[in-house]
Amino acid sequence: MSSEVILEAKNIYKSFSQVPVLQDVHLEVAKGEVHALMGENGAGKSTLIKILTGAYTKDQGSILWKGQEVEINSLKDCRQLGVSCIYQELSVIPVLTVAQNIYLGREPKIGKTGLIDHKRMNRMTQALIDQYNFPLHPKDTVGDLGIGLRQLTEILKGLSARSELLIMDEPTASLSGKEAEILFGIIESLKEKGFSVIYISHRLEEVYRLSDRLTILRDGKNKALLSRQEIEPLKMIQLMIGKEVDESEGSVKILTEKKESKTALKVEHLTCKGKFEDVSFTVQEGEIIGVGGLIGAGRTELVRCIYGADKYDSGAIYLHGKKFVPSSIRKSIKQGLGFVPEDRRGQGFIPLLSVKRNTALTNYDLIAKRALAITSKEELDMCLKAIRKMDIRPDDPDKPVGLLSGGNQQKVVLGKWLMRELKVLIVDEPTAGIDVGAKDEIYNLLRMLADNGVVVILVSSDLQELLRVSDRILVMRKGKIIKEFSEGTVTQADILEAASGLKEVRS
Amino acid sequence: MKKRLLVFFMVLVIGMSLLAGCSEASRDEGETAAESNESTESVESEAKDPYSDEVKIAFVAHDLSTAVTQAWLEGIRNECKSFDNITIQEFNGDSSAENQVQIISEVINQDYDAIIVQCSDGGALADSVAQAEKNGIPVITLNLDADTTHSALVQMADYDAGRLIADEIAAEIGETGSVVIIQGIAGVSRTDNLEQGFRDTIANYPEIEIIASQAADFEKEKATTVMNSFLTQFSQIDGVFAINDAMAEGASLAVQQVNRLDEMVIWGADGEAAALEMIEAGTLTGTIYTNCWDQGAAAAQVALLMIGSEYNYSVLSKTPNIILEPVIVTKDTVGQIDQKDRW
Amino acid sequence: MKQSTVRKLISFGLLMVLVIGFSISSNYFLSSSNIFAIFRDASIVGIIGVGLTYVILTAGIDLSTGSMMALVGMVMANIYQYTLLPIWVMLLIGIAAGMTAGLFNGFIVTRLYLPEFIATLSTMGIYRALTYIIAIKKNGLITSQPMKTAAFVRLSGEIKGIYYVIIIFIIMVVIGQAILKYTRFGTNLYAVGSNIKAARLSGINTGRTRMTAYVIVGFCVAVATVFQTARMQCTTVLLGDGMEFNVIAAVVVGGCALDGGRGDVIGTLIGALFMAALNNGIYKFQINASYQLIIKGAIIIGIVVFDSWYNKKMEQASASRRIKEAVNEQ
Amino acid sequence: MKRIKFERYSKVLLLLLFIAVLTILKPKSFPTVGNISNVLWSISVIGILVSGTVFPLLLGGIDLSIGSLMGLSACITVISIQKLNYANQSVFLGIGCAVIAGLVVGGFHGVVVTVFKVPPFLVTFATQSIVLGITQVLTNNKIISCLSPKLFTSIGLGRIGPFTFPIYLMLGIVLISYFVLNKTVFGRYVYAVGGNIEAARISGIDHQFVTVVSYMISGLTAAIGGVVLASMTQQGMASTGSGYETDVITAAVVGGVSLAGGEGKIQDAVIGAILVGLLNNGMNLVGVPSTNQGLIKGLVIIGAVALDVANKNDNKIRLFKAGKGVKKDV
Repeated sequence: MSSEVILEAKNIYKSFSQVPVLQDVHLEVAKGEVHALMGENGAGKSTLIKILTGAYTKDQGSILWKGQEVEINSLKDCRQLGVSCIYQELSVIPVLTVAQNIYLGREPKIGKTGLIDHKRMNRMTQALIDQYNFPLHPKDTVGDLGIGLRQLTEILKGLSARSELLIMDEPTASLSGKEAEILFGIIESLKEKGFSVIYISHRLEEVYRLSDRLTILRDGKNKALLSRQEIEPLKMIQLMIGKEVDESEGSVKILTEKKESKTALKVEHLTCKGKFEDVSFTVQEGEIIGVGGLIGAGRTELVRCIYGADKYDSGAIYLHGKKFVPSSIRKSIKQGLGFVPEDRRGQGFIPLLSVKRNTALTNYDLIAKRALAITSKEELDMCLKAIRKMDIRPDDPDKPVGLLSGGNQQKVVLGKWLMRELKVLIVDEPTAGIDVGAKDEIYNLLRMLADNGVVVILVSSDLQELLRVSDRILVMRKGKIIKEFSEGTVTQADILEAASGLKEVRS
Repeated sequence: MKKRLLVFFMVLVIGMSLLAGCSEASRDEGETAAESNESTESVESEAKDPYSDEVKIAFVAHDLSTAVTQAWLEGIRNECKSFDNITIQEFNGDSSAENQVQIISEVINQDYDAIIVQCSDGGALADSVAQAEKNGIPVITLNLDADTTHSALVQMADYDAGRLIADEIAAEIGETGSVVIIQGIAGVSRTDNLEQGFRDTIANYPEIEIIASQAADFEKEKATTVMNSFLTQFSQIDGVFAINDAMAEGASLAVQQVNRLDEMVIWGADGEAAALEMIEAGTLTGTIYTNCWDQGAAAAQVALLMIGSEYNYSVLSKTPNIILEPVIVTKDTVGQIDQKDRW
Repeated sequence: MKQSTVRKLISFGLLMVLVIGFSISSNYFLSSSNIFAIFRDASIVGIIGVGLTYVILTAGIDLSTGSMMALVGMVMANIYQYTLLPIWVMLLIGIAAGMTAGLFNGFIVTRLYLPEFIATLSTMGIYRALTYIIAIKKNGLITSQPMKTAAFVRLSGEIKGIYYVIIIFIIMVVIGQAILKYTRFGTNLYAVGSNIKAARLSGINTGRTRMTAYVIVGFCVAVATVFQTARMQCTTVLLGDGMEFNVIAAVVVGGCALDGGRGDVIGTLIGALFMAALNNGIYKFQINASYQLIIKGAIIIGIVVFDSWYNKKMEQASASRRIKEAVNEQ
Repeated sequence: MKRIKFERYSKVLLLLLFIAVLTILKPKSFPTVGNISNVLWSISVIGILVSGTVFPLLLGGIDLSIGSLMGLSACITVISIQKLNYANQSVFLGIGCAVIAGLVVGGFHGVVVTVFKVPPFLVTFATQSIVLGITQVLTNNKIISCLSPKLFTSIGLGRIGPFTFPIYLMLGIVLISYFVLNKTVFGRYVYAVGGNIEAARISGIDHQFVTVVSYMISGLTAAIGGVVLASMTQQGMASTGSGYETDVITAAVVGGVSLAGGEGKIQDAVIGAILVGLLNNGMNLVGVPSTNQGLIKGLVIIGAVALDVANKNDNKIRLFKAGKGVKKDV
């Protein structure tokens, strides 16, 4: 591996509203290496990337490109340098063909005329495709392709722009295994061709397989820089999690089988083709059950089906012994289910509406009405109650939720469920992108609910969170429950191993 | 890239201008297309017998939904209903000249035997009408003329009607005071003439002043709004002249709103049933009545005559003009108009 | 087969059904003269449609085309009336006027961030009013302005029954389609309409793209006006009244999606012909004019409903493909 | 925060400013009870309509069909009165039928929009001409004048105190609409669905039901407006109320209702209606010929909306990092 350094980020500092997210972070990528970037959610990975691609501006520090210092203030800048980023939310244009997407904005022309030379463009694309042997065809309309191929199109776009550094943020998150395989092959071939890749992923086995070096961030600080030889799964896990495997701070937990209280929720052979398969589990009253796994393991899909937001193909759900068919969300809510969605901004709340309106949204059946008119006092009281319970700041009931901080937005989303008699509360990544303070409050809240006999289903990619909050932990992988931790000692490492299928890699 | 586009367009433009002929064009009406049509040898249509052969007559209205056009249509139908060899087809111009142009070329295509048309715009339809005549289809215009010689124009009195109304109003308000006009859609020749006639005559009464005029597009509702604003603008209005009855009715409504009916006289024109009713009720002062059924019938008769005769418009030097006699209608005389003559 | 192609074939099929249906029921319909008449009627709407296609591709809309016609017409009329400039200069100025009007629309939409609908709704009123203001008046009364010079009127002429306007229409369709498929600008239109954020990420100047689209509409309207007025040998203040809706209808029937990114000029050509044939046929059938409105409306609803259904089907298809993949490997 | 405050009152300020200007310009004729009652009378119909059409607008939809729907209801009413030779009870029957018609058409819109996922613009755009056609067939294109019974004519012309009846009717309907939007669960749901349909769905709101009902409400008010208009003009014709849709939507948008949905207040919309009404009235008073009024009107609208947009923009961007809301170009 040549030692020529292509990109170097030195002493990067960044903080949002006095909350430091990056402190003195270093990143160094050599030519022709795949450099993995790891860390738990909120470790500052994506912030770092956003700085490298010019989406954010760094507070301090310097970025060196092939030795000389550069300022990256926009995507254009970073493209001109030869850095291209493959986004999680794809930035290809569905109605255009692969070729058109790749050469968008720099189409080859016929001689002096302004006319696009489609033949040549397709040929050039074909050449690229052959060069990196992607399973693409220049004339395909991107809209008809699966996510995987769309992503490849985007990668190809990056390559065609003579990028020397590709940044891939969780590229396999939404890929099927086959697609992922293809991607790995491609990354390896790129490596041989001397391209550098910054590879961000939770999936240990991928990192294990692909990366030459590995930078681990934790709480916005560099934790370690491992070379290929040093990359050793358990070590990685420990570094990421931060603690040696000791008894402290919920990096480890002794789960004890709850003494037989009655089963509240029972799920049998629930299947939704292509998303999850034959999922069965039971939860007891007052139990917090954690669902771990990597992104795309089918956790969100599962809970959405249980809540009734999506339809499942086969299987059955029993609520307190009675068969429960989540035919409509309204019905589920009546039955005492609550749901805090993963995509808070997109599905959690209505940005333009006030805290009051948002908290009341699901609860108008509880608010007394006088001749159809909502008694605004009760509505207000409900909101104030929520604000008190959740300690929402600022405590202004009329403030549009869109203007609150992430943490307080989530508090509003949660708060509305506290206003009613819950049997089951499903929370999906409840603390993603939320400051520590708010996290704790939310954890306590979940516990409090559980103590009042509510079943809490917690879907989370944050291992610490899982361990700390849940009484029992299910781990999903590729749409199946592959492990259940119900008693005895369990460490974050155990969960991560199970989730990432590390054992398979090892064996 | 934008520039290059512009180049494309310019090429196009040049292309068209070539078609147009880049020569300095003389603008005198001497060698204009419409007229040159006339001078060309026209197709001789071998005369049909309108009372036995299959005959199709097209009625192209400016806006089919007005009382007047409906009355005309009925008039035409009644005139022809005794002959079952004649079919009448109405077309709606939706108050747009373009539509009428399209319709007429359509009608020519289907070789109808005669066209009765109320031209939304004389200039706009000149060519179409000429084309029709050239193809041996006699064209009879109703009220709204076309700027080219054709078989006949059957119209209500316009200029003279304007004069009559002016004199009436002058008499009623004692030859002194202020008058407002509610206009129709600008650019419609007949109503323009009507207004012209009115203005010219009022000019003879130095004491009478036309203090304002606003367009209400022949619509009752609009007229109400316009009248409202007049009423608030001017403390003193003695006479209102609305170019058609619909607008007169609207104006009257507005005046009733503020109970100033006794202050002023309100005149319309056309004489549709509703207006006559209002005159009887005293909410409208007067109008010029023309029997639109007769007018329609007249048009139909001329059409049949032209179909039957072997000569055509090319022998005409100017369009023969059939003017229906205007009848002044006021509260006293309204009774004379028989119920069955009310359209 | 590509979705857009399928969609086009369908609208073309509808057109054929119409044609066959009418030609069976009316012996005039297939007469060459009538075919040309249909094309002629389609041309004006179609020429404007070419431009509007661009705007709708960017997920915009333009309601001001009708009034724009009147304005352009009246500008030319003034030149005709008060100057002795050669006709082709008059045409150029008319076209310039049209493009300026388009530019104004574009400005409001892309610089003042007004919603397209409301923006062009206001300019619709503005242009009409301007027309009245600059209209030529004889003793205070607006009159229609004849433009009878042979040089100008010749534009409404024909060679062997094929009117010039048809030829221009075809030329513009060809060029319009070429711009869509063979220029960067064309590609950008699709990009902007289909995913404006991605377009921006790819460094496309979305503002300028949308602006240009509006200018092109202006240009097309101007061209259409030239031929419309040449045919009528005059212009009126009411010119193009309600035209905007016919054009939108034609474009939509031609398969453009109002949410942008789908459709092209060929589709619009078909759409325009479809509408013209419909009118023409309805005249033949001597159906009461009122039913025309009903039929047209029904057809539009039918087509848009079909569109959304068809698109959903397409998405489901690709989704199920992915699911199969996923299932296979499990 | 200050901005938002200003936003809340900007409409009222604008209104006051307007009144001030007119009073200064026309101290004698403008600030008179007669004139005020005139202004209110002429805006009463728009007021009635906007208080219903605001529902689809808040959903991010639009309803272009209200104009022709007014025509339909007007004609239905007048016809049934005529059929039952002007008896009093016939009025109730007529209004009943009209209202039903309105609800049916509205319901149709709702269903097509929410079930088939068709852009509301197109659906209502199509039904606009369908309804117009039906009305023309119904009346076979005649104007049906209807000068009695008193019960009917007094709907539009009757006076209570200084003002005519429609004003009170308008106030009543506005109040009801205000009540529904701000006091009832349904109102809450409308805002929720308009603001973020997915979140609304997750919260167990039946967005399809909300949509359908909203469009029905819009149809309902259109029907009522039609009846009022019929009684004002003492006649029914197919073209009654044509073009009202633009006035109404304009009023709403000027009143700060966002076409993207989710925000806007009925009271502001009504203020918008009053602004438009005053604008017309003012131009008449100052003596701007009606043909030229479009210019000023258009410019004022553009100005008002542009200000509004600019005002909201920075909030908006904070609100939707997701990208919904005002299109912003680079």
